[in-house]
Amino acid sequence: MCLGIPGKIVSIEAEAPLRMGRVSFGGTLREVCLAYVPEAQVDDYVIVHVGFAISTVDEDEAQRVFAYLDEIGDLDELDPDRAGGSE
Amino acid sequence: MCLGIPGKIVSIEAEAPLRMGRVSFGGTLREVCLAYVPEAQVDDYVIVHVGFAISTVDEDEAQRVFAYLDEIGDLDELDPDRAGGSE
Amino acid sequence: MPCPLPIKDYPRILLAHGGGGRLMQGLIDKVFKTAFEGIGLQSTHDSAVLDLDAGRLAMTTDSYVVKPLEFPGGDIGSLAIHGTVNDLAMAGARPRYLSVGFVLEEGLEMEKLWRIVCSMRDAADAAGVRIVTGDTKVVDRGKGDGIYLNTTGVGVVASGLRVDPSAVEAGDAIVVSGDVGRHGVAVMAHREGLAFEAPIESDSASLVAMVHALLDAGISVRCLRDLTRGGLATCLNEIAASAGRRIEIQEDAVPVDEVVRGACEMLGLDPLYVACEGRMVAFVAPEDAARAAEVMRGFAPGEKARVIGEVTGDDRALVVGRNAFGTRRVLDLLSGEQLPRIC
Amino acid sequence: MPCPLPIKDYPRILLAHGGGGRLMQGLIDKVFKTAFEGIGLQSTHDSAVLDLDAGRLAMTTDSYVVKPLEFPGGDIGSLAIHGTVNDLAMAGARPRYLSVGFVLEEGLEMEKLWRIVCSMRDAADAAGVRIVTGDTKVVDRGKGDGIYLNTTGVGVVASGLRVDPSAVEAGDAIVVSGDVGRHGVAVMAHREGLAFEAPIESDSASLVAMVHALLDAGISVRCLRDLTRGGLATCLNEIAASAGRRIEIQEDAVPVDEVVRGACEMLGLDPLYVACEGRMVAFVAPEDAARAAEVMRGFAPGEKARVIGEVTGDDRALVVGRNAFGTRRVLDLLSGEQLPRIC
Amino acid sequence: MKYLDEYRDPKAARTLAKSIARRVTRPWTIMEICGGQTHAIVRFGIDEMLPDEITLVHGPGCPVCVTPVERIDRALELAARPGVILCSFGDMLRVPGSGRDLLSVKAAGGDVRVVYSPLDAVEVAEKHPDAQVVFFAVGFETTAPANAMAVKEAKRRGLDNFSLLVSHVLVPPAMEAILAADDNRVQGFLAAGHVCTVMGTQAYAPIAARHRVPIVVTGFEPLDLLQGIDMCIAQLEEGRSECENQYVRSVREGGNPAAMSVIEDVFEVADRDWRGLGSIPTSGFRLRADYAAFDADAKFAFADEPTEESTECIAGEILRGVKKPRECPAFGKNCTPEHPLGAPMVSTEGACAAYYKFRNL
Amino acid sequence: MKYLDEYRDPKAARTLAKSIARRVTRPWTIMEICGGQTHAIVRFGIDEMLPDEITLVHGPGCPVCVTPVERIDRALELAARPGVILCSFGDMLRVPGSGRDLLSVKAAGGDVRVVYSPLDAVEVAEKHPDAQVVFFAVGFETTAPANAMAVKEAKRRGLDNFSLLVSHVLVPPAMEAILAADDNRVQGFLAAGHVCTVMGTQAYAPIAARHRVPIVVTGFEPLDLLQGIDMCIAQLEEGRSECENQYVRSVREGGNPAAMSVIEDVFEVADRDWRGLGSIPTSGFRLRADYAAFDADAKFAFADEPTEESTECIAGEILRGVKKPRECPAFGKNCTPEHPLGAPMVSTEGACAAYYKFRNL
Ligand code: SF4
Ligand code: SF4
Ligand SMILES: [Mg+2]
Ligand SMILES: [Mg+2]
Ligand SMILES: [Mg+2]
Ligand SMILES: [Mg+2]
Ligand SMILES: [Mg+2]
Ligand SMILES: [Mg+2]
Ligand SMILES: [Mg+2]
Ligand SMILES: [Mg+2]
Ligand SMILES: [Mg+2]
Ligand SMILES: [Mg+2]
Repeated sequence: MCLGIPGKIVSIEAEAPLRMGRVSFGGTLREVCLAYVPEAQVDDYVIVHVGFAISTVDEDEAQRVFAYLDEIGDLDELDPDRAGGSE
Repeated sequence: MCLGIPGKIVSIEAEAPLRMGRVSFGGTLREVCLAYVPEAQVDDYVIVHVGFAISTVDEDEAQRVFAYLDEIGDLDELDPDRAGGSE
Repeated sequence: MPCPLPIKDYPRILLAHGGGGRLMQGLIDKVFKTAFEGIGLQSTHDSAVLDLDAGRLAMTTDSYVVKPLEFPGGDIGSLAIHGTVNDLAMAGARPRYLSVGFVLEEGLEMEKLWRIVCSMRDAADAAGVRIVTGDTKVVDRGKGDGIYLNTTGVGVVASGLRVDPSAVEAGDAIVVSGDVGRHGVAVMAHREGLAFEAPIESDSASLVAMVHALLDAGISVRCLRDLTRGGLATCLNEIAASAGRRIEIQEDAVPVDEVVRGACEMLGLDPLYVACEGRMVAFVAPEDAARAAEVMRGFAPGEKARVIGEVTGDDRALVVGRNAFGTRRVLDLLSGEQLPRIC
Repeated sequence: MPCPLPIKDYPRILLAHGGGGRLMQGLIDKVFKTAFEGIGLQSTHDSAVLDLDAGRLAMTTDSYVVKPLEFPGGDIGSLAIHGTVNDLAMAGARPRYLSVGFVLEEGLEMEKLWRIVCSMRDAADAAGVRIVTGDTKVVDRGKGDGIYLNTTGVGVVASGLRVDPSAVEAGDAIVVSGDVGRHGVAVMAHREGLAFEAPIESDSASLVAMVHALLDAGISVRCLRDLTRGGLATCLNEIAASAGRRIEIQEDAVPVDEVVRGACEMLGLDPLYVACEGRMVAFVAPEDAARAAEVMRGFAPGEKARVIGEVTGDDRALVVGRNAFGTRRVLDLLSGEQLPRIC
Repeated sequence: MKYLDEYRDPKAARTLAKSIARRVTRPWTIMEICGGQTHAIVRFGIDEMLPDEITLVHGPGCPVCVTPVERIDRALELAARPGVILCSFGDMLRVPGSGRDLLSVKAAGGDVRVVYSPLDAVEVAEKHPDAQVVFFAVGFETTAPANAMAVKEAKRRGLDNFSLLVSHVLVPPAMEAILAADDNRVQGFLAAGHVCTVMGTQAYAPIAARHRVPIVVTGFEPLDLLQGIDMCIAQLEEGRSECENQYVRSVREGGNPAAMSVIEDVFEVADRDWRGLGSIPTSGFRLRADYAAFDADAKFAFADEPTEESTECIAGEILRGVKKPRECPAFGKNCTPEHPLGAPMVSTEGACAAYYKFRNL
Repeated sequence: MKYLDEYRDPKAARTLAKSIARRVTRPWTIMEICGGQTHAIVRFGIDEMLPDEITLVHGPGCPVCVTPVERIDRALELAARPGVILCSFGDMLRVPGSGRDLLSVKAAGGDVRVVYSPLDAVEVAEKHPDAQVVFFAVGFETTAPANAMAVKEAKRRGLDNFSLLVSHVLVPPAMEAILAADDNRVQGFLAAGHVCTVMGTQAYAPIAARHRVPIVVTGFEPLDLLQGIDMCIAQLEEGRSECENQYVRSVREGGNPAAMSVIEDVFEVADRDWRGLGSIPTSGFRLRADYAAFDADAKFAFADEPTEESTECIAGEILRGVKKPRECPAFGKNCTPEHPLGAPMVSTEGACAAYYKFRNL
């Protein structure tokens, strides 16, 4: 279920009665309902599912996987046995 | 105005509420309203205009032009001057 | 370049633009020919004859949009084969290869499609052509009418042979291969609002064998043309225009079936303008006229072949019908398709 | 003969029967090929190559039903020229002559028709082909979609040249001429219910000059195919099936424009299955791969040409995509057109 | 085909032509009223068989020609409306109103359907209960019984989505109008055989007497026309001005009583405009108040823009036989069958269209 | 594309795969809940990057797969009705009900339209006031805010011709059902990142604890999936069973409050049938009574013929990860993607469809 894709808000077209904006997906533009991301502003990235933004992408949290990778990078040095048994 | 063509009644399909029948025009068949020719029967010829029979062809009267032709045939013998001046 | 048709008159395509008459001629002449000037389409005849390094070929295309898809005496499949091999034959070519383009409407019954492709197969087989390439598109329901077909044909023209309106000469005799108007009446009988019954079959047929019999018999064939939209009168007008000659025919020499006549009288139509799909006219040297008709009568679609008229010395392009009363009328190009008259 | 498609499953034509996938393949194989067995249509490749007494010809046909009629980067007119000259070029032929069949919908704006035939003229001119014969039909309003076009093309094949899937050998390199999916996205942006904006132009283009540059450069070209419905993946599947070879491509080597990617991500589509109208793949001898890409890059529609894969020694017909992670997936034929996903 | 072929016999036609030639001693101008007669005259070249002394003038008896622009414009307006299906006889589709015709409206999306019979339009209404079906009820007396019956039938079937846009005209008042004009040149009439089949012949004797013109009720085949002309010339040469009946196989003196009673039930006489001739008092039919529910003019609101008609067109003079088409400055220039400016160029049997066709013969 | 490309980095992916390989000491079976995750796994070959010890099982999180035949049949019935426009997401069109699918109904004349968003269906309703527009509202928690807003928007616009055919299912009860089965083999879950974006993660900790399974809320890109698996394996190897969140850039613990409050306003929890899994208590949404006017089930009468489903199909066992597609006797014979017998062959990411595609690799 639930194809959700990050896109960048390029404009906010209406606040009321329904918050709507235009979102760019690598240049492809589509009208998207922004009612569920009241905090999102132009240039913010949102996750869009069936024409609705369901969240704003958190820029800091988006880096977390790379922090995790850095940790794992360290694991490269460790031997397989220890990797399995680390706690 | 008023394209009217003789056709032969091949069947009477309904008497009421509206008298309808099938008429053949040299083999081409069409439903025709017979309400205006209450006397017409199968095998009679009727004059049809926009899907309505407007008269039954009178077989005897249909020969009248040929009788007229016979008369005129006699005129053939007469000279042009007399033809113009006949009374 | 602005559109050369005065669009204030007809800013939109009318059905009449496809009716084989003046509006269609205007569309072809003013829009298509103007646009394609210099890159081709200078001939609007049955087939283009092409000079390749490799030899002389004839090429022709037609799309088929008949309704109903299956009708007494044929269907859109056999029609699409006959129409295109006939156009090749009209250039004196031996039809060799066909392409087929299907535009199918979503919702078409598969069984019907199957019957129709089988009918194409049989017709192609009988005409001795191979269907060498094809294409299929499907359009949304309501954006088509079951099946639209395009067949395009390629044939080989014997070297030295020239069968073309430009070969027509004063004195040439005109032979029609059979009775006219059957196809038009057979399909018109199914048109909504006209609903009548015509116990008659379409004339749809391949004329290939008959044409090559004429050529093989040594008949001096100047020009051939199959009768399609617009019927005999339209066809003669096109040739008169191309050849720059006045044509005269004896109207009561043109065979018309009784059922076709009946339908035409009823609707106020002129059978000389009603469509055929398996009839042609041959323009031949006057001394070959009787023999040409004789050869044609040896083939089923030519059974009723008759000499119907001749090309005159008058160079004002015009078609004139003489009747039994010794009077004449101009058989002009119509604006579009004939419409039933009340008057 | 009863209809060989199990009609209990699909008694009617679905849009998917025209979608370039399995259903369409089934229709062609089971209905058309079966019906036409013995009289032709044994090849479903871009063009049929014909042996005439007069020489070797290529012949191809396509009908065009694109919506909207005019789209960023082209229109149905230029598309119909490009599609058909490209199919000829894919057989190694020099396109020479085209036929055009118009099926016009009553109500079409004459001005639009004019723009489109002018666009055809320009495209034909640029591709060096002549439009030698044509046909016009008009269908009732609501029974068409503005314009349906058929173009059928004839070209000449140099003697001895064999450009065909059967010439494909293990080890052959596969070169794609540019980024994929532009045409599909450019027209999809106008589909009702999807309405999005894609600032991108269709890739519609003639590939004729590029193909002949490849041949003239002495590249050992085994097989060429333009990417149309079903995109790159479908095209490779067809060749894999015809050649009886497994094909492997490096997915991230296939150029895809950012806008196309964005539209595909949004709709859940795979760009490898999205339609192109001015892209091709060339199968060439491995030692010629880099040079082939180099030659292509000299032409506008080949600017982004890249080697994307190779033919394997495995004779199980299959297309496999390798990705940057070193893993593989099967790039199978789809059932019909891709539909937007929610999942 | 019986009752057609025998009336097309060439030998008999030549005999009749010879009779006419022998009778005639000086120039006569005869008008055939009916467009159907005109059609047959053109198709069979009847005029070519006549001596030079006789001039045939094509009369106003063609509904395609005489339906006024205002009626056409209303038909166009209705046809263009969403939810309306306009049914019509085929030959009305090419008739221009103010600037366009039904074919163009159809191409632009209007639902326009050709029917053979008004009853077919009733069927359309029954099949499309959600649409308003309007039948464009043009015609002369001959068509009135059919159109009247369509209304009665719609009523019987309880259809509330069927109506007529009526444009019905009558022959005798038009003849009176032609004869009353100062510049009239018509000296004898071939009256319309099918009109008389319906209405009988009684209306014509008073006209013949009052205006001292022979009137011969005539059929539509070559022998009918030639005999009718022969009878008319005989009267002219003999100084008679009677109403005679050539078309005896179809026309009875009292007409068709069943048809007349249905007309009487549904229609009433009204003033009407004629294209090219202008308004003529009591020259047409309208629906009676009882049938107002089936009257498109009452049922729909119309914008009724001012009508646009060519100022160049001299159709009135053409239709009355006063001028020939070649005398019109627009003939063959601005005005052709593809783009007619006026009534006589519209229908294939219109006087201008016929001349246009023959211009090169 | 930002936030996509960086999560598809091959070098980073290999690092994560190496980490997984180093952690793993024995066989583990992990189910990814979401069809979107399955799609990414198949597209990027994630499973090929994993050590043999790890078996990924494709879960039931695909609305295309689990919408019951009875719901499809109602959609088919509505779509076939004159006057009804059925709007749907594209991937529902190929899903067979009892014998046919929406594509076939469309071919037979039904008005079926693909929309990208439920709001597009509201637009269709506004444009076609004479038609009844039904939106086939399938989906999991992620789609519920969109479908709920469509109803509210239709109400705001005063549209009385718009309704939803609701087939909404919920993830946590399905996980419970899978874990409760005697033959369960699933030892860890990748929970559906977008479901949790809407609903938050609180529902999962109790499940993890009660059934002693690690649950990692995971995104949809290769790095997301590999990190999610790595986190899951870490828990398994370490004997932990917690709910962790990998997809932190989108998922907040409390979910999306604005979305949840609109869901709460429009929908209420109800029992639901799942294709292949049968009835699961409190596993879905239905419209609240306040919105009955927008509920197609209440608005229309249905014939509800008995549903027809293959008896050969072992979809239940496949969807729970108990059996492999090759163990199904119909696989690749009666059952292919062109003619699917059961849910897992329907969607491209269905387990059987994925196996079918890869059968020759
Ligand atoms: S030629 Fe045209 S403009 Fe002149 S009178 Fe005739 S219809 Fe009118
Ligand atoms: S292969 Fe088909 S029948 Fe078997 S379990 Fe999968 S979907 Fe069901
Ligand atoms: Mg021809
Ligand atoms: Mg042709
Ligand atoms: Mg032809
Ligand atoms: Mg093709
Ligand atoms: Mg191709
Ligand atoms: Mg092709
Ligand atoms: Mg092509
Ligand atoms: Mg043609
Ligand atoms: Mg009359
Ligand atoms: Mg999800």
